[in-house]
Amino acid sequence: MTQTLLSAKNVTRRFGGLVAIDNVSVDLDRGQVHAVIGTNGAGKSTLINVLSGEIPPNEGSIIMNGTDITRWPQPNRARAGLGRSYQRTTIFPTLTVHENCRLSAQAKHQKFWSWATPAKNCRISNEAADRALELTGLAEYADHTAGLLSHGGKRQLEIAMCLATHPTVLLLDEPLAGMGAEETDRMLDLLDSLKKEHAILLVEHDMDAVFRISDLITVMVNGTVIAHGDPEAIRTNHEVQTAYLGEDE
Amino acid sequence: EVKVGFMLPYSGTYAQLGEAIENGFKMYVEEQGGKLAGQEVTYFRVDDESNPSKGPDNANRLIKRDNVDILIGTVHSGVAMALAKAATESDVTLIIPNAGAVAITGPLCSKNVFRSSFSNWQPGYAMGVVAAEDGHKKAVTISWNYAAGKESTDGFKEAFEKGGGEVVEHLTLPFPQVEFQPLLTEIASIKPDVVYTFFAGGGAVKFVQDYAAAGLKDQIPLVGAGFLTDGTLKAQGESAQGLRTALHYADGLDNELDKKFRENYSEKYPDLPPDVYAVQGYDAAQMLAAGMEAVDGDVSKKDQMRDAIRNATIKSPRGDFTISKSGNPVQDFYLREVKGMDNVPVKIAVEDLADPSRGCKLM
Amino acid sequence: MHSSIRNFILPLLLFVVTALLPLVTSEYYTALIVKIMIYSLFALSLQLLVGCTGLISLGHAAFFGISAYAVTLLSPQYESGNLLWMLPVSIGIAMVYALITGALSLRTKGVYFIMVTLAFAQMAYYVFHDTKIGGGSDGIYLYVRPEFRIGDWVILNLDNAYVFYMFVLVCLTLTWVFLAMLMRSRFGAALTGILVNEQRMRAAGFSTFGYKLTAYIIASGLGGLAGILYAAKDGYVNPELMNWEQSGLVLLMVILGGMGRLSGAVIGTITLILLQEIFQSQALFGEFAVHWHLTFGLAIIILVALMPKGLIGLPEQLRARRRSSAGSPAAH
Amino acid sequence: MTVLINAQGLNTFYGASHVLFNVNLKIQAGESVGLLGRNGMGKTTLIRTLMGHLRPTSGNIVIRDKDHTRSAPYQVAREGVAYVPEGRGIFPNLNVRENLLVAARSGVNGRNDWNYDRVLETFPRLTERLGHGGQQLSGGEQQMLAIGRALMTNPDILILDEATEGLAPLIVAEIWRIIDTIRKSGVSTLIVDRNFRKVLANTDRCVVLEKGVVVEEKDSATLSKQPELLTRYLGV
Amino acid sequence: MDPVIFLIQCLNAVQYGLLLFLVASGLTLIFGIMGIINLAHGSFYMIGAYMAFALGPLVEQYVGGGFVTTLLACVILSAILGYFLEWAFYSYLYHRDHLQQVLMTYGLILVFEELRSIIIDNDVHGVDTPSWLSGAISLGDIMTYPTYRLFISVVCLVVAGLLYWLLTHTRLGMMIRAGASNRDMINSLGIDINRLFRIVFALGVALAAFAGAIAAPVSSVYPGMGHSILIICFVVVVIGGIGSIKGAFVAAMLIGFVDTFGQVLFPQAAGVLVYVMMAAILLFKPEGLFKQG
Ligand SMILES: Nc1ncnc2c1ncn2[C@@H]1O[C@H](COP(=O)(O)OP(=O)(O)OP(=O)(O)O)[C@@H](O)[C@H]1O
Ligand SMILES: Nc1ncnc2c1ncn2[C@@H]1O[C@H](COP(=O)(O)OP(=O)(O)OP(=O)(O)O)[C@@H](O)[C@H]1O
Ligand SMILES: [Mg+2]
Ligand SMILES: [Mg+2]
Repeated sequence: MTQTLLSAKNVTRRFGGLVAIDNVSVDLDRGQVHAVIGTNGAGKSTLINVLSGEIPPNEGSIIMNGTDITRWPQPNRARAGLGRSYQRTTIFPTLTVHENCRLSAQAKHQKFWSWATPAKNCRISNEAADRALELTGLAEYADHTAGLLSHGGKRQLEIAMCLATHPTVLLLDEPLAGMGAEETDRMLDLLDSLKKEHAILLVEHDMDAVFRISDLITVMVNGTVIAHGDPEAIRTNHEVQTAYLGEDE
Repeated sequence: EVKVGFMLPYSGTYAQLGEAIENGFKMYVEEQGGKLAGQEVTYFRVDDESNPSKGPDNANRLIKRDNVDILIGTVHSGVAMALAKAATESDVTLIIPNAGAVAITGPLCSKNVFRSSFSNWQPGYAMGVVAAEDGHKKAVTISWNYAAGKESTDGFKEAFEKGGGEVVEHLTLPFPQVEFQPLLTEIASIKPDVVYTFFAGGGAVKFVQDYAAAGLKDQIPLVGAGFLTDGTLKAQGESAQGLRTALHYADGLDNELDKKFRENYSEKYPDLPPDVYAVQGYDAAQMLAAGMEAVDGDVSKKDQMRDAIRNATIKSPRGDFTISKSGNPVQDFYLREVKGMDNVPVKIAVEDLADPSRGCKLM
Repeated sequence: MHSSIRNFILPLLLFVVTALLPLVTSEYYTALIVKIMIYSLFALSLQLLVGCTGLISLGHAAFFGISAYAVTLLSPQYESGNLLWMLPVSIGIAMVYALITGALSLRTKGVYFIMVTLAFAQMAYYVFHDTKIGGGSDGIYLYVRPEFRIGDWVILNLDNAYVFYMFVLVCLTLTWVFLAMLMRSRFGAALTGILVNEQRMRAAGFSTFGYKLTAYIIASGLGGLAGILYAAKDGYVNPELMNWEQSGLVLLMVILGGMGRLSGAVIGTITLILLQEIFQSQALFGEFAVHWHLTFGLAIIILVALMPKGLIGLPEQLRARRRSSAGSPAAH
Repeated sequence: MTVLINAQGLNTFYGASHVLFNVNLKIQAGESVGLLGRNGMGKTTLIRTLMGHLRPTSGNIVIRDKDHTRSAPYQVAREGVAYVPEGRGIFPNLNVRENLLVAARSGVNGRNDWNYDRVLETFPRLTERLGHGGQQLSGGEQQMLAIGRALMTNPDILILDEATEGLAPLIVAEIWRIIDTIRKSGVSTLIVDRNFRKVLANTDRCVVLEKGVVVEEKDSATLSKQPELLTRYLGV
Repeated sequence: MDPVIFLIQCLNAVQYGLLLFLVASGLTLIFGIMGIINLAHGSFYMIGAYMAFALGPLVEQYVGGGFVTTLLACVILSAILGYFLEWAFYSYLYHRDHLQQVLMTYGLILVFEELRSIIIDNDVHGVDTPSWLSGAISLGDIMTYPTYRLFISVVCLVVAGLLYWLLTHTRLGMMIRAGASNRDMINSLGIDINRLFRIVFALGVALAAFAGAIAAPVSSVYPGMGHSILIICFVVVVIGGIGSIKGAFVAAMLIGFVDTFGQVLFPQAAGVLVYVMMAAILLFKPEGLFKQG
């Protein structure tokens, strides 16, 4: 009884003459980690951008919980439960780590007419922020200025901010990049625990991690899907090996 | 002791004019031995930057901070508006040594405000009379799209059409743009008998040069309010030769007072020409003197002093003039022609020309 | 205890002292303080855009001027207009202009935004400069200061200098309090987020356009309020009030004071106006006062050179210098 | 063997926070050194200090017998030190071709092993994108470009800070192969990478940083046989 | 409009556009490419014009050269001035907020204007057209067109071409653009960015001054002349798309046409037309016509 939370149907996106994603369809189900892997420039980030509403697709449609959201602007999709992280760290560098998360969490409770109450007293947002920091292991850095974190720290914060909005669908663009071995482990455990309640799209180049955690894998090359299946099928797929994985070491 | 406050442009486009006005004023006072009606004169000065939005504050520097008795200012019409308002509110006597905004001695006139110069309407009207007399029938006027330009060309139009001509087109360009070429082309396509223009300073220099360079000068006579060729001849060079303009002053008037004035001024300020601005400053001092004489130097008798100024006849280098009820000079306007570095008088265009001061309740 | 002094007692004291100042200073300095307060209000409104939301506008004077003109044109010629309705209407006109131009200009970013706001302000400028609506380039008078009244009952007569002074002071204080609360609220937090990283805000679920437009309209309304006060102060309005140089001036005040903090706008305003005042003073500089642009310009250059974070950053800067004498990132 | 870089007793601060504590680092010509440590331990800080982007409060940096403690980055770079920064530092407003050409320079003793064509041969993917702006590249493409650009300066030592981040496995393998070739051609390398196994396999020697202190400095081969140390310092 | 007049107006438009481009080209370099918001650009234009006015007689007297020598002297002196200013003032601002530059350059405007008033004076001055260029070509039946204006146009085209080539086809151009987007990185590649920027800045100042000097015979020199040109230059750069020489060129031409025909066809709205056009363009192309990269 899987429940499809988000699906892309025959999505195409072009940049000028370049077809960044070509007729791609994916389904994200609750309880699954769906990994999208593929060569550099294959269009994985573009896919996430299209799903999250950052850029519109040229063709195809995007359905969330049965609603066609193709024309929705990004903020509306986010409020409907679509959370994303960026491949290139996108945080609020001048705010503290905690504020970064609180601000993200606040998106669900904007109430911008309530000008009398200070934002920092918003209990729900604070709790969401605390929890996100706890989960990503940043709790001890809560009061640090985000821009002064090390690269790895910023990458963790990137995920924490995504979690703070309580999304139901997570679109993670290379969440493990820049993280050390220990943090990687923690993150994988976290994804594992999140997947019961969420649908997760994972774009990642760390193959150990991908094979360890994902339930389904889609492989893209030059904008098109060349393979789709469970990890074992992908691992042994010859085409994938020559195009992406390289011969087993 | 009487405190005189100069609110004049000491920086920016009009700085030169501000300096000339102050020099003229001070020269008259010094000729009287540094005193007017027996009172020692002390000066305060504020740079108005020709910026109307700072006008009220600058005016208040003199009125409220320095507590001056008399205000002298200024060149820019918008700033003069602000100054007139502030002066009226505090009931300080103001003598405007240049700005020609018609409204100040028109609908906004006030018993404490005088002008030692002209209203924008006046030179335009005078020139219009001459242009019609010369038999021109079809005229084009051109100026910046601002109040002063409009007022001047309106004056021209009034007289010119009264004399049987017609102003077929009023061309404008946005202030302070100086790209005249398109409008010159437009003039060439209309082919009027005469072109009347109101420009001053840098704009005047460039317009006259461009007009000549476009080859129009020999085809269509260019006339204007006197500022077109006042203080700008050196920069305009050859291109201004022979231009005819109307103003209440000219170089080399047949008048003893003027000769003496020019001699003294050139001696005192060898770098600066004895121009109309210096005369206006000089006469502002004369107007003040006339008022103060009447009250024996007691400037607190404001009403008496002002009445005296209104009734005075000023013996000016430009020729004698009186002052209208609205506070504007009633004076002769000369037709001048540029010869060398001088605006030589040709004839009197209109004698004792008074601004109609429409809308002024004092009239 | 300590923070309550800082947050409550100190401002109150400041308010009281300022309120009492006209009793001891001369008429001129009272007028100067009024001018500073009006410009502070104006700068505060711009700070909301520039320092708090990251929207650098070079057309803010448009709203200042539009409201100033509105209140002047709405006033009957020879009697006192009633601010009770003129104030909201004049501010409203500026806000409507802000709604239209803001909705359009917010499509652009960065320098392009700067220039589009400039363009819209220049449009307003030329409308008043080149047409007869408001007396053209010469401007028009507001003959009688407006007042607040209900029926025949005059609540506040701004013609009284002290009443006017207090009215300006109260407007400034309320604006400050309003903006301070605004910036602490969720709305303000969202603006800060937009300032720092708009992309992320959208990804989190904030419709940033609406926020920016709201901020733009609020700022314009407050700028308009400053314009109304200005018109009431001098009784004279001129198109130059909405020229880009006026917009630039208030922007300079914000930058000089320091961006992002409300106090920055006020400190910047005070400094800039006082510097002008000092360098123009014949009493201090004698004949050289004529060349005050030179000294004023040099003073600005020196201030910028010495204070990377604006005037409000100064205490912090000094503390930092004392703490670590060396070991900062190499300045290349 | 000559010493290429010799840093002694480096202490570096960010404002008031002390990040590097008496760090010593010596790199010989042709030697390959790995820099290991968890997130936030100061690896990048050390590299930026060496490059001259940060100025140490004490200690000194000698490159090729010349003191470069107070040098600007371009002076360090001219000693044949090439740098691929964390986050890549692509010029967004230049296209791929320009990004490469702007860096082109011959090495310290006139070496010219790397040129435009060879870089493109190494990263064929870039060939397809020559006219595109740096901003429009995918993450991995940017990474290739950053490495290619560093090579265009014909360096004697290549500093790679997380150079394989965001690259597809095939490319990563390729990059390690290139690093290996570069290394074999006598160019020194200083490598920071999250894949410590690869670092250990591709370097002669490793330095482990913890909280800004050098806690271990060993032959890579030796270190890889001591999993307890790796667990302690890297948490694996 | 009759066709001859129409053609003459087109010529006017092109010529005005070219002159605008020349003045704006230095700004494109400093603002568009180096990313410095330099309000003092108008002052450099003014300085160039006044140099042409003040140096002309001196050059004639001591060096014996004519107009071209004067131009050369202006360019060299202003480049030195630019180099010095960058070192003394601007180099501190790169790692600061962009808006601080605005403040500093505003201070510089005031200083330059006042120095101009102290050193020269506040008068309006004309600068003579060199005799070998003082002829005119006749247009239509009563108009003529000064040769000197054509000369300016040719010079503008040459400068436009050179600048385009310099920025897009030379390594120096790449370095400048790269340095503007990431100073640290270009530094890490072994390029002395400080000196490079100093040179570029000097070049930008020299361009502005050159524009002022070459335009002086047609525009005359007067206080505040730099002021009025500044905003329109920013408009040119922004409409064209920041950092694009081609864009600046097209934008200058557009403004030339809009302004010329605006004055003739819609005189009442002439003042706002340029701004209306800018707003319209930016609303449809929020990054200008030819945004770089
Ligand atoms: N804004 C853009 N304009 C033009 N081309 C773009 C743009 N964004 C991406 N591209 C191109 O589209 C293709 C797909 O890019 P995308 O970022 O989706 O790749 P990716 O699969 O995420 O790669 P990587 O694993 O390297 O991050 C790339 O060739 C890229 O250069
Ligand atoms: N600009 C800065 N200002 C203040 N502190 C900083 C700054 N940059 C980094 N830090 C701090 O310095 C420490 C070392 O950071 P550094 O970037 O050198 O770590 P790293 O070892 O490279 O980590 P990573 O593997 O995550 O890249 C961290 O605690 C970080 O928070
Ligand atoms: Mg990607
Ligand atoms: Mg690092």
